[in-house]
Amino acid sequence: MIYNIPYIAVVCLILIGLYALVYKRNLIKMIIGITLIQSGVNLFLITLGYRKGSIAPIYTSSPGGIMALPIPQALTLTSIVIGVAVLALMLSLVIHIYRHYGTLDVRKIGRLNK
Amino acid sequence: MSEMSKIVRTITSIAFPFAMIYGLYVIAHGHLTPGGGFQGGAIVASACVMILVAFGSKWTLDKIKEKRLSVFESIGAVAFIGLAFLGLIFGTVFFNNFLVGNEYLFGVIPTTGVANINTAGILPLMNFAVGLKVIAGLFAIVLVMAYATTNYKEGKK
Amino acid sequence: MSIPLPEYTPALIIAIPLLGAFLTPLISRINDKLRNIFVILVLGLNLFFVSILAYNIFTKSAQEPYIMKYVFGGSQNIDLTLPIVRILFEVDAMSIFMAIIASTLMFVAVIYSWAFMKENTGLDKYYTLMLLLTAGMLGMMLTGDLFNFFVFLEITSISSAALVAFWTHKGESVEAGFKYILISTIGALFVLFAIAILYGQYDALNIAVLANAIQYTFLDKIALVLLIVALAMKAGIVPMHMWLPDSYSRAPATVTVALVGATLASLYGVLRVIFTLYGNILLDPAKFDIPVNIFIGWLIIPLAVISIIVGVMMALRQTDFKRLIAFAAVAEIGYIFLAIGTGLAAMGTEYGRTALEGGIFHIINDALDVGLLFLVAGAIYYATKEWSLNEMGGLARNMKYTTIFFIIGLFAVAGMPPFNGFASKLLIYESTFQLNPILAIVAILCSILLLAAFVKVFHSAFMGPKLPKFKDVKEVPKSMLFAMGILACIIIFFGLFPGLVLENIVRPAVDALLSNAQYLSMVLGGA
Amino acid sequence: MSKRNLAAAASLSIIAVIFLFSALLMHSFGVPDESEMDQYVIDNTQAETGANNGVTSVVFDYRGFDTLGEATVLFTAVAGVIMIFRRRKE
Repeated sequence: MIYNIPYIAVVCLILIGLYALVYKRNLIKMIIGITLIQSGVNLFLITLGYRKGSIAPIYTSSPGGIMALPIPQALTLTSIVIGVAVLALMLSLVIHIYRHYGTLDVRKIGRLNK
Repeated sequence: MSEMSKIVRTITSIAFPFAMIYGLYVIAHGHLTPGGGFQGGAIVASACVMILVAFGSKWTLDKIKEKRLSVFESIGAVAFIGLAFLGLIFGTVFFNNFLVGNEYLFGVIPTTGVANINTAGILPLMNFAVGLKVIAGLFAIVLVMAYATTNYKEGKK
Repeated sequence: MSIPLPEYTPALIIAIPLLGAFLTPLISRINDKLRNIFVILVLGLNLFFVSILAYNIFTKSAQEPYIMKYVFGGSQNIDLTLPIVRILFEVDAMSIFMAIIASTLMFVAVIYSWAFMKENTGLDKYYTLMLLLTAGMLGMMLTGDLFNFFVFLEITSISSAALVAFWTHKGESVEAGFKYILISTIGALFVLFAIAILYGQYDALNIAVLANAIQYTFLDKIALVLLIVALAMKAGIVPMHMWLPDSYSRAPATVTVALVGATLASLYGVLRVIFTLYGNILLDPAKFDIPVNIFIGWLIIPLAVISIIVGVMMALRQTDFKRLIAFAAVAEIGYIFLAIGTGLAAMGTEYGRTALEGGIFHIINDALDVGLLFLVAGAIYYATKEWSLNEMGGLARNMKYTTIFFIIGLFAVAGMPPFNGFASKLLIYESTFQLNPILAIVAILCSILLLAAFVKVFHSAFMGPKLPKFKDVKEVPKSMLFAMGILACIIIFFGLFPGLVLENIVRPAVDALLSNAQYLSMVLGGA
Repeated sequence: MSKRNLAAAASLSIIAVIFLFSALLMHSFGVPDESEMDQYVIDNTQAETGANNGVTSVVFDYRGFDTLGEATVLFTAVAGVIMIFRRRKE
């Protein structure tokens, strides 16, 4: 059970992100929440690929021995790039929202809309 | 973003080539060492962003327009998908690594422990295509966002 | 009887719009008109390939379920002694059924864009994003790899969020775009989390391999719930529907039509997860002590009924034309989910199958009807620059064709007899009545109320005296009429020959969903 | 605390309990239950793709189509951001 601490860290990251999404009213803070969930999931993927005492799956000047699983690392790479793309689009939308409404508070934006 | 002080600008000009070379190294050796097109592209793009931060968005936008970056990105993407199509033409399957096995161009089968750059088939080429794409793409995003926020602060709206 | 096609056609279906999207920024530097022609050509070519592939697959799967496989980068003959590392495309009747819907909608939307979007700036990026959205949706539908599904899901959501915010000078559009990307990102992250859980247990990403290996442990249940919740959220089911009316009504009409396709792609994800990924458990209730299928079916049914009721009730109250249609779309999604839930709860019986047939048939009808109505709303906006129903009136005199198209869409979406909506809704009523009569009664009542909502629109926008400020309103350009005409023709065809469609297109799709054992053996059984 | 906040807190805590419970059920850290697919990649990366770097061989060869999708995501984001910040003719 002690070996499951990395997974618990993953769950904590995801929960903090969800907390920020549910309770925070500032758009930037909500985006930070999403980034936290993203990091949690990425950490989870990387964690899945670790084998005890393993080295990176690279043969160039490798000392030999068992290697970590390469596929989770590749998946994490993909998901990080996707995260960057989503983050860029969300931040640019927030810039525009701020231009239109002059605020980042969700409640005020909703009220102005009506 | 406006221009920063002269000290920052000078240091940036000195550091820029090193960051650039490091990024290109990571791209070129993607099939041998940790790294690859995405990682190296991100390093080069951050070097470019460093220039943007030091010299201001207006100066940078005078040097390079986001439209041109967008074209570069398209070229990188077309090169990438073109390599995939070449796999279809030469190797009968989409995304086939058709260069593995020939002795001249990136086709050598590597041995453990030795770093031979002439290996891995189309992987190095794909690394370069993706690298170009990532450099242009990330820099374009930051450039456009920086320019947009600058204009707003000056009250133009 | 099938038309000979190269074996790499599934890859080509994704590669054509992608290559088109990468080339569009280069071509639009030459000429705007050339770019429009190029984009229409690309999507037309894509539709052509999809149709021929669909024809092949439907003819082959008329006798028995048939799956077309394509392995990326390796040998096409899968060696079963080795694990499947490479990405596979697994195209069966269900996926190609959805692909037809998506590519038809996008083709129509792009033709319509020619005149509709003419006066906007930033059109090269607009067309690029439309092509990317096509590629994303088709990728979601054709892929046989879970992580690949996630990647295409993200392409779809990013491009549609950017397109929703296309009119950046309107605060509401930007806000709707932000809402959309927030919801889709959360959904996509949950999907990724579920994929990671499955990967961690079985060390596989291929849907067929996973479906074969799944043991239905506690972690599998968590993954199932995460996948269904995330994808249903993206499909716009109540209580996670609030993003849908906003983004549907604030986006340009062409984008809304594309969004209908994107929503249905998420719905396809739900179907795939339930019937293929977890098909071993859900399709074969005898295998396990607990009847899981009934549990999940009855979990979906109340949500579906609430979606129908909320959608119809909100539609009755709207004064904004596009928002009204958007709530009607929520109700339509509710009908589809009602059919799926009924099919699950009554798995194995005759009417359970009928329910699924109705649901699958309703997917294509929903896409056509709602798409046509959004295009009509866009045409009215193009002519009058007005969204509000209170400001409109007497448009029937000046816009004859648009009025005819609106009447077709109205009757189709409300499920009136000579049109396609009737055929599928009848199947849904029939089967839900056998499960529980109250459900069927609620569904029929809501359908009538939906008709009332649209008749109200018809009355206030098209009938009545000619308003002085709309004196100079002209009929919309021919390309827009042509685009609406395509959808209207398909609707009338489907309405006149529902049996033909049901027999040749819907039945193979339902067979493909239900024949899980064949799916696994055809993917994993080599050759 | 309003009703809405309470409901949110309740659902969050339910999610927390379920997730933590499933974290305990995962295989022990560093000892994957199954690793057949990854072991295949590790064993065959040099012969099949000619790359010394296992991760790169997965990214560009075995799962190259994913990478195409990933590059497309980035392309989409760039197109979207440039479109959002386009200069309008007023």
